[in-house]
Amino acid sequence: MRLVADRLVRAYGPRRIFGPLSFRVEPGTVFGVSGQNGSGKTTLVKVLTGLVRPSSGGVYLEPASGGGPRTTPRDGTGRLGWCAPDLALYGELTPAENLEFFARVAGRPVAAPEADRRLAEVGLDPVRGRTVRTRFLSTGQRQRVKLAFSTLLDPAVLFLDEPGSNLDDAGRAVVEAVVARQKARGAVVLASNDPRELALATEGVSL
Amino acid sequence: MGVLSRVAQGILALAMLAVIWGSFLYAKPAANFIGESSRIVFYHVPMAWIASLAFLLAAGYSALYLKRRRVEDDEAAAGAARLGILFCLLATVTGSIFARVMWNSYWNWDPRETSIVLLLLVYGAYLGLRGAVEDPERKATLSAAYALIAFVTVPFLMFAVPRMYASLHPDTVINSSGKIQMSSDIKLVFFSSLAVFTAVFAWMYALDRKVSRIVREAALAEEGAVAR
Amino acid sequence: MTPDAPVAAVPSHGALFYVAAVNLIIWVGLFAYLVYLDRKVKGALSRRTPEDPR
Amino acid sequence: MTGLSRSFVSEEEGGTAAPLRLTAPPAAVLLGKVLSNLVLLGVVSAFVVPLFLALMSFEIAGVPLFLAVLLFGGIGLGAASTFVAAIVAKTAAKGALFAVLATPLLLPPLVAAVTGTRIAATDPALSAGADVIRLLVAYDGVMLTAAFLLFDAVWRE
Repeated sequence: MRLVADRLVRAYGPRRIFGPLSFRVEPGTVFGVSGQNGSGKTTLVKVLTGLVRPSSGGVYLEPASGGGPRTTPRDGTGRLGWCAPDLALYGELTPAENLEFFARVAGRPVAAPEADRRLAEVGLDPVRGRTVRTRFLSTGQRQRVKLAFSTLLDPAVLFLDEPGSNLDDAGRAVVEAVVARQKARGAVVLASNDPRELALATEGVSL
Repeated sequence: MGVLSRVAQGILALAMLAVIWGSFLYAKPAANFIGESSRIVFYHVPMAWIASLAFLLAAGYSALYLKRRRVEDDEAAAGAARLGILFCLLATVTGSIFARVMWNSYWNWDPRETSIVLLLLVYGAYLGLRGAVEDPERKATLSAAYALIAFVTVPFLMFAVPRMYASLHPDTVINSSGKIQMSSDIKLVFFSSLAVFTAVFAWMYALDRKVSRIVREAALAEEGAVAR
Repeated sequence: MTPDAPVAAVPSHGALFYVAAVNLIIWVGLFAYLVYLDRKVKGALSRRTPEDPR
Repeated sequence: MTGLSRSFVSEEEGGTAAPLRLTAPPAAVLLGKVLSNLVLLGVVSAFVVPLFLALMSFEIAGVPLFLAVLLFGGIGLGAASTFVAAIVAKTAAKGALFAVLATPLLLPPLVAAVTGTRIAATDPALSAGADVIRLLVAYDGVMLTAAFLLFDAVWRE
């Protein structure tokens, strides 16, 4: 799936946060979003995921081969992955229970071994993932659970907003591995201020 | 302002004077009502009718906003709700005066009175919700959703609750047999009054929407000045 | 409706007082709304005037 | 009632509303919240109603009618409060606003339920309260339909 932003604007009353922006993100590429704090990176990513409505313009998903219907992120659920600082999972559930819950509400349940494999992929101990509640994990470990959540449903487009926050060097390697796996499956949009992370991007915008 | 609307305003003013004259002196008091109290019909009923019309407009523009997401529709819905509250209040107060004359008490929680208070509460809550949300787009969306959910409960307020208890309120204008029971002189003044007050409402509503537009454009210009 | 209710509340010239009171209330209400609109538009415009003259 | 007003607040404040928006269909979220609130209402009623009847030594002649009033009244109350809770969770002043917004919507079923209970206290026949039940069922239907139609606009505002 190709992600298309068409003259996208988000305003807060009379004040414009960003835009108008137009770009395309092809499958197999990483699109970087950079900019100072407060420049609207997080808002842009939320608009692209459909979590926030654009004030004008539109976001579309279309088959990369051309032809086929154009849809918007709001036309369905479970096709987009998102990992951001203001994403939170249920603290009273374990990481594995979180993954199993969200897969089930999306109508694509995962079996226990699959959830464990997803946790291992982001460098979390699957046994701990079944025994320790998410709120008792360190912030770095929680960030890894969020990464596992964001790729859980094999999304067509993966949105990573400051994916390396709270992560050590091993964690950053996990982010790179997540991005590499996603490139084989679809597109990545990566918002960050970290030059090492932005180096993963092949094109992008600066706000 | 065009010549045409000047002429229309002049005609409206003359018609209004005619209705007031008619309500005092031309129409004869109806039977079954104490003294002159039947003259309320020329004022109270148009107020209630306009309030219903305004709330209908508020619901319609709310639905349009959710469909088209245009600021103008949100402003139109809010303005209609404000005017609806105004006319609803006027209907309440004029009704209360009538109640004093007919039943010797300004207020006695008659089912009609109770349900009109609830109606005022609904749209007061709507305006309260608008005041509590800062982001204009979120305000518009949430208040449109509330206006619509409130609108579907209004029939229960207006018809179901009064029906469950006996009311002293006279039959609504079109009574259960579907006939309008009025003498011809009352009918003439009544329908003129309905038309004239509806025209006044339309004028006020148009003014309200113009003012909303000016306020919005002023805010935009101010924001532009700050950005420079 | 209730023929033996107190008629004393309505004097013979009741029509004048009664309809006049109802009228007065309605016109006060409509006028108040016009005042509200006037203040709203004046408030918005006065915030705009101290705009940078450059 | 205060418990119901919190239905969506924990999701919005805790940040778990966003992953739900991305994965779950909106109708499923509303259905889940309405059902869990109804269970909550049911559990509370199961304790409070017998206690109340015992303490006030209040006799119910028409038990079927009384239960029907409780059931259909509860569905209406639950659906309307859940929807208002979804709106309120998006605003800054949550608790106070909930009461202001919910009260006028909840009064029609409350008034009907009070009427129904009064009838049930003296009349053992279920048919004596047919009007009340009809009103409550109509309210439930209208409220649930409107809530499901409008929920997406509020939830993914």
